[in-house]
Amino acid sequence: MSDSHRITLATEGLGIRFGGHQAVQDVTASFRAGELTAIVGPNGAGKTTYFNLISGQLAATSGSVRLHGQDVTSFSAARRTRLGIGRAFQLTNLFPQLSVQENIRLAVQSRAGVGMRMFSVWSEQKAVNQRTAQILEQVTMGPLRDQIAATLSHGNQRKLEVAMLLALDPEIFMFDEPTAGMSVDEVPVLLELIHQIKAMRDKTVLLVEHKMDVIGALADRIIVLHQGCLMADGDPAEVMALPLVQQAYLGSTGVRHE
Amino acid sequence: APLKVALITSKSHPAFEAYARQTEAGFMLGLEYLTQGTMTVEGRKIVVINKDDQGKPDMAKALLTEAYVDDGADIAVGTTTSGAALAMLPVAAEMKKVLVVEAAVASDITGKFYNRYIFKTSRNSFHDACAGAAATMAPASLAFLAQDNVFGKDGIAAARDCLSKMGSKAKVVHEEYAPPASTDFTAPGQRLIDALKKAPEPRFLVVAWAGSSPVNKLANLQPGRYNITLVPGGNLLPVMKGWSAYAGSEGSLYYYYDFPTNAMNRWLVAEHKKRFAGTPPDFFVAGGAAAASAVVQALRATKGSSDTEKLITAMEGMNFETPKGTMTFRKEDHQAMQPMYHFRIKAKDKQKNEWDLLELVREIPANQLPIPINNKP
Amino acid sequence: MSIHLLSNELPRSRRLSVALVAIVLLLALAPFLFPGARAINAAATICIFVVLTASYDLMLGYTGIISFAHTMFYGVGAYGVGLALLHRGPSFSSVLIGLGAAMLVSLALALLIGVFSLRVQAIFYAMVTLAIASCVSVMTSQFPEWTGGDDGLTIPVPEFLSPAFRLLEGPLFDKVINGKVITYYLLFVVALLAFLLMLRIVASPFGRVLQAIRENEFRAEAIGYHTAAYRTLGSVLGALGATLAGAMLVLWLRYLGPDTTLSFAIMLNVLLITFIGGRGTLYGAVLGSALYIVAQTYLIDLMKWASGALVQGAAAQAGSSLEPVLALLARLVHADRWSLWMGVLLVLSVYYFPTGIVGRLRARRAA
Amino acid sequence: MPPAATAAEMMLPRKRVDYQPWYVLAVILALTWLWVGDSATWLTLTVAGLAMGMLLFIMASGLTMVFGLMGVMNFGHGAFITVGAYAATLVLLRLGDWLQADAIGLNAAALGLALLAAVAVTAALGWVYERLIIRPVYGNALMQILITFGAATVLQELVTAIWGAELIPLTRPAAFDGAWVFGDAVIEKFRVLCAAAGLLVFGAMMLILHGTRIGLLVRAGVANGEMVQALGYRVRTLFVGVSVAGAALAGMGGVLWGLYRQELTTSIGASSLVSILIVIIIGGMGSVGGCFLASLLVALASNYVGFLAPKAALLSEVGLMLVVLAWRPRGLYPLTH
Amino acid sequence: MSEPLLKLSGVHTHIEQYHILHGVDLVVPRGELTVLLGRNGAGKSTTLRTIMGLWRASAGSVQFDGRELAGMETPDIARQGIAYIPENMGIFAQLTVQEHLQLACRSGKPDAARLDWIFGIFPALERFWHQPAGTLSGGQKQMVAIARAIIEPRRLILVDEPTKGLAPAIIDHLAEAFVQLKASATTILLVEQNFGFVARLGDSVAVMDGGVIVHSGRMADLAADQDLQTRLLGLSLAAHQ
Ligand SMILES: Nc1ncnc2c1ncn2[C@@H]1O[C@H](COP(=O)(O)OP(=O)(O)OP(=O)(O)O)[C@@H](O)[C@H]1O
Ligand SMILES: Nc1ncnc2c1ncn2[C@@H]1O[C@H](COP(=O)(O)OP(=O)(O)OP(=O)(O)O)[C@@H](O)[C@H]1O
Ligand SMILES: [Mg+2]
Ligand SMILES: [Mg+2]
Repeated sequence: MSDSHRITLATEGLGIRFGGHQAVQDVTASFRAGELTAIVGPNGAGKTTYFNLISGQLAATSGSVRLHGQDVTSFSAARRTRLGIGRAFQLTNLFPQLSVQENIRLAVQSRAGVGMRMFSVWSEQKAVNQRTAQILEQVTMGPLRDQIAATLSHGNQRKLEVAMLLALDPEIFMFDEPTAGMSVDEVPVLLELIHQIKAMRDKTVLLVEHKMDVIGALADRIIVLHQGCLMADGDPAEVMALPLVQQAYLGSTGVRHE
Repeated sequence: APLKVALITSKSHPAFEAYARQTEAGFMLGLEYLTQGTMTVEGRKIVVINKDDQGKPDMAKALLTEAYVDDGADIAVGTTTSGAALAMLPVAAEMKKVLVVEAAVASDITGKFYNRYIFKTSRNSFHDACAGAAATMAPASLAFLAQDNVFGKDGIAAARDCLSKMGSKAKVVHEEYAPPASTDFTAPGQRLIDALKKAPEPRFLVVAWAGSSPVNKLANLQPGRYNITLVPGGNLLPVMKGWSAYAGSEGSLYYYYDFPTNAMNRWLVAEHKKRFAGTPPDFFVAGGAAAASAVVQALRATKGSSDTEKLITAMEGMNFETPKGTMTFRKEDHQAMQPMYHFRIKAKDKQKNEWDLLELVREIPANQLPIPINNKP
Repeated sequence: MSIHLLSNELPRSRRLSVALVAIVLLLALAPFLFPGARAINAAATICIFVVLTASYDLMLGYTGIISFAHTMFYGVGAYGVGLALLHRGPSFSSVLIGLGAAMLVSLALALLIGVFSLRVQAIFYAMVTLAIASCVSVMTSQFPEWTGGDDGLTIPVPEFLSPAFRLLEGPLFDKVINGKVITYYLLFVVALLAFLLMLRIVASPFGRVLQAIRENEFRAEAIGYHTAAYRTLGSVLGALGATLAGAMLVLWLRYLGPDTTLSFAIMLNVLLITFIGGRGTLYGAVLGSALYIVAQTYLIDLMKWASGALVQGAAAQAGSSLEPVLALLARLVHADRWSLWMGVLLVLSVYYFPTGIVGRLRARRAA
Repeated sequence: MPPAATAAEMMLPRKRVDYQPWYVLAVILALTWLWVGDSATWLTLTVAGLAMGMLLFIMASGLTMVFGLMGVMNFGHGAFITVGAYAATLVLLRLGDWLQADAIGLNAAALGLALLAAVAVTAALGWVYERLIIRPVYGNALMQILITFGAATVLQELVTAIWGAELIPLTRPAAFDGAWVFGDAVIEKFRVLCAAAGLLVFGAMMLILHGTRIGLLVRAGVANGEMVQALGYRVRTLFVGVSVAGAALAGMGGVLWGLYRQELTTSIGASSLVSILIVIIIGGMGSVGGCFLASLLVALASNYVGFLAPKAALLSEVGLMLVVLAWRPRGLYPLTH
Repeated sequence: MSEPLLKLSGVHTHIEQYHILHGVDLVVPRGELTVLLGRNGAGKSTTLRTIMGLWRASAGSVQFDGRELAGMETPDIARQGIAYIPENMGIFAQLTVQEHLQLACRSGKPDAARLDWIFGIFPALERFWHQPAGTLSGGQKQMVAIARAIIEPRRLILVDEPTKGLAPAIIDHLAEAFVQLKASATTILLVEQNFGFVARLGDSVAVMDGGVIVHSGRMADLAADQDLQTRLLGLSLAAHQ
């Protein structure tokens, strides 16, 4: 399908500098619909920062971000989200005193573009409520619906984080270590969700992960970041076999954690 | 039936609590003296209803309404702050009841916002201004320091007015206005000194400041090195206590317990000392007593009737006895005409006790003070 | 219930509903139930404060904006309507024109502060608003020709609303229906409508976004809400509410001055009421205002009585060791010390009503 | 290509100290000197302003420290100032003879005792205050505003109930009253005393906050109190200590402020609160160094503006604040990142 | 076998009105690495927090080397020689890496040799020595949290999911570090989701579910028993993917 090979998102020479530290440097890469790209690299390589630059939480000091060819580098985070760049955060970042359901509904409502409605009543937004219920079902959080987000266990907070990304129904999905802290029995649920997203074929997925098994199960392509620079980009098996990757990232002993 | 008098003061206003207490004490003492302790006039018992407006105009207005309507007060007296007093004026007119304004100074009360139900025992800003002028008739260079607000500006305008009306030979060389909340007077002081030191002698720096006095702050700038004399306005006793360093400076003021020699004042001073740990009565105690006297005298004149029209008729032009001597409600604007005092600060070694602070230069009689009538449009 | 048609933000507690209905009924019948100037004045003040504090709650409770400039907008409303009445003459068209102009000024000011607030954050914002508000209040006293300065101005109102006006020849249920009563009902209806409108707003999707911003502004931005716009809009709504309250005040008080509108003490009261009532609930504004104003109006009587009793007690105990204790107590509960007890009340309410009265009532239900 | 591995191992440099705001102060001094024209006048204004700044600093330092270390905005700070000043009257009104004696030793002793009394009373108050007022509201800005306003009211009212509402005149120690005259310039003795005290307080605070672990610990405690406890430190005790120190500084400021004003009213603290708030905002809330510089700037600005353009003096503080915030939106030396 | 270093018996914990732990019995043998496993929400973190005194046990006892910890204040518990790495890392955002370690050293300055050892495990810490920890990457923050616990010798370390967010190479270093710590007579109680990581490392193991311990035994036994793993942890899917 031609549609599934269309370039949706691209970064050109993207970089950011914090004082004396170049956290991301000159990263040029493009991402296609229907493709899942895993981004790997040692801690502090700049993966999360790269995400922040794409989704607009940080302003680039060089280079540009393009969405469907349109330069969005100067757009606010909110505007980029509305254009279809959605992300989940590495460190959990929720509305702590609102319930699980409210957290999700806020995302759904944003997607539906009804946020500025002042004189209608939220509970009468049928479509929003239905979609919220659907998401709760998808991430198997139905029973936790009314729990206050701050009192969820760590793993469940991670799940809620992902649920909010799903609720945004973006065109570009960016996951930042979604499985960190998730128990082994929960991981398959998440993998299944990501598979479903891929199966839609018109979504572009970016995934930061350190777990090789997760990457192995999902990635169509791997990008390696190292000290802010793009070090390798290509087929998973080939990239993981590169000696530099082996040494700098996986450790001298190679793949250890199946 | 008893005669109900509502006494409204700003007792829980953070800055005016002390003033308000003085008014209340003076009012009660005044009644006591005038009724020989019976609290009865022309057979009518006087009941005082105290109210605290916190210095807030809306409260003052509500309390006055409440006093007339709910409490059935026949006459009301008050209040401490000018803003609150001004807000009360229309209520008296609406309710057709007499309001004796005491403590508030604003001249607009008997001026722009006058109505026929208002009588004012407290001085207005022209009293201060004209008394000041009366104390400086000789050729001199004057510079004023006042607060940068309506009160300050009106005060200085009034002072200029009085100086020219009374034919003083003194010349105003500078007016300085500083923020009302100022605590550091280096900058305005320096400007005043710069302006005065070039002017012909004698040179006077007149402080027309309400509330906490900047006199000490100005003195620290040593105006004496340019032969500049500080002219402090009158102030509360505790404040003037700190002024012994400027012995010999002269100024004018509204009331000082040791100046008037009438019987009522003698009684007031003695009684106040007895009841308040040896302290003599201050400014607003005298004011409170004067207001009490206005009420009692009016009632005597109407033979105990509290009918508003009768009261007004009786009070217009009425003379009444106060700690400052006899005051008269001027017919035209109901302002109480009263004397003021020209004083000199006593040297420390001449003071007989801790409250012996001033000596009298002269009493300025009411008829020498050309207080303008401003209530005609 | 008809309230459901207006809003979905229901009281969600039986006790709360009962309290609300009671307050509304009492307010609706106040002129007939409670004779006397003090009671009707308290009732009118409650109506005004409901609008003032509910609009503040929109900002503080829902959006999480701590502002000290709310009374500035209150002042704008009061001065707008007051000056229009004074200069154009006491007619209803003056009221409307004044209110309209005041709304525009408030809008501009709120937008200006909003733009500035993009650069400063949270507690800084609070401090900046504090400074700006104190600036405005200083400026008011600097231009007495226009504003009446510190002493303020007495404002004429349309004849229909003035105390001398009589609607009916005779009294109705023992009550003379004069302009004062008419004004009261005008305030009551305006307060009711404004409150229902605000309920509607907080229950809308927009209201939910405000809550999200309060919880986590960063995340709200990340899920696609342009938070600066929402915050600004939230504070504009709050400002307009305060402006309306200011207009109501002037009609009731017929007096205009910085002390009654711009003073920091009023700002503190607003903060206090919002908090005591229960922030982020809107209903808290009603409960808080009613309770606070009634307390403020009658606390002093209570204290007068208590201190009188203590003074007598002390006299009775003269000579005993109890006397100085009673005397000190009498001094502490003396009516002049009423703000001491307001302060104590404030501290205690933080302890025992951290979620406000509404929070308390609702929690009872949950437990 | 990845950079060489050795580069990765290189330690990133420490952040450099930022002197810009101090340069601004220098520029202001130079410009006003030119503008005022007369050197003696300029000197009078400048010395008075600097000294007033130090006094302001003593009053504000406790507040900014408590905010910086504990994240608590204490609107009761003004009441501490009042309490300190009134506590000092216990000594000052009794030792009138010592104050007026022509012996600097006695003068200083009376002043020292007054300061001691004030510091003792306010420190004790700070201790109680932390337990009763601040402890329930750590980390909750809104509750802090409310409860500390409530506490401030209560304290001020209690002072009124105990000492009465009447103004109390204060006499300065004879040796520190009056002024020195140098040519046409006047330098008030009491201000020099305040300046010395201010410098001393500033030095001591910097030493303790930057030379010991205390500052670090308390800041860590605000960020995550549980974690600091899990490291084995008693966060509560630390916070109590900071609160006590903050209150004691206010008490000391209160005594000096009262003596500067030469009179006391119960609103003496509350009425200086807005200036204090402005100072700590300009300084960057929580920064002691910033507070010091801001105090100097505010006091100098008030003097210069009052002299050069008195009409604008009303707004000099707020104006300065807005200008600084336009330049640095979080104050001169923002604490957080 | 010698007396265990840490022994929980019948520990119940309530958080506000919620009953979270329903009688936890857990034994942590001296000098060993004990692994605590369980699904999300099982109560693992709550158990660690209860030991640290960050939640109060409403019933039961926590014996540390013969001393009762339940009821003690957190700082006193820490002073027994217990270090804690919370699952949210507990970073002080404004403090630099150096300041974090300085604070963690209750005895004063960090020991140079020990510091070198830590830099060996987490090289990034040296590079970002003067950087405020709030600006570090997720994995780097985790490193700071771990370093803070091991900067001084302790008797017991409570670790909540340390590998979360760490790159594979660093996890290797960390495993090595745990081995070395054990060798220096440090006892470790480790909560983990990464079964691959702990399978090799753990000596004994306990599994939690619904606020109680549902299994305890030797790690080697569990690692060898696929069925048991599936039953207790639902591991099968992940393991065979
Ligand atoms: N605001 C900031 N100021 C200074 N340095 C920063 C800032 N944000 C990130 N950095 C630095 O940029 C580098 C990259 O951080 P980033 O969070 O992108 O790493 P990462 O690849 O996501 O690592 P991890 O796998 O540990 O999450 C880190 O060294 C970090 O210290
Ligand atoms: N503050 C709280 N208030 C109410 N319930 C809480 C609170 N903290 C945790 N819980 C509940 O306690 C239970 C146990 O939580 P805990 O964090 O101990 O789980 P966990 O085993 O560590 O899970 P994870 O692997 O996800 O970290 C969860 O159901 C959680 O929702
Ligand atoms: Mg990351
Ligand atoms: Mg956990």
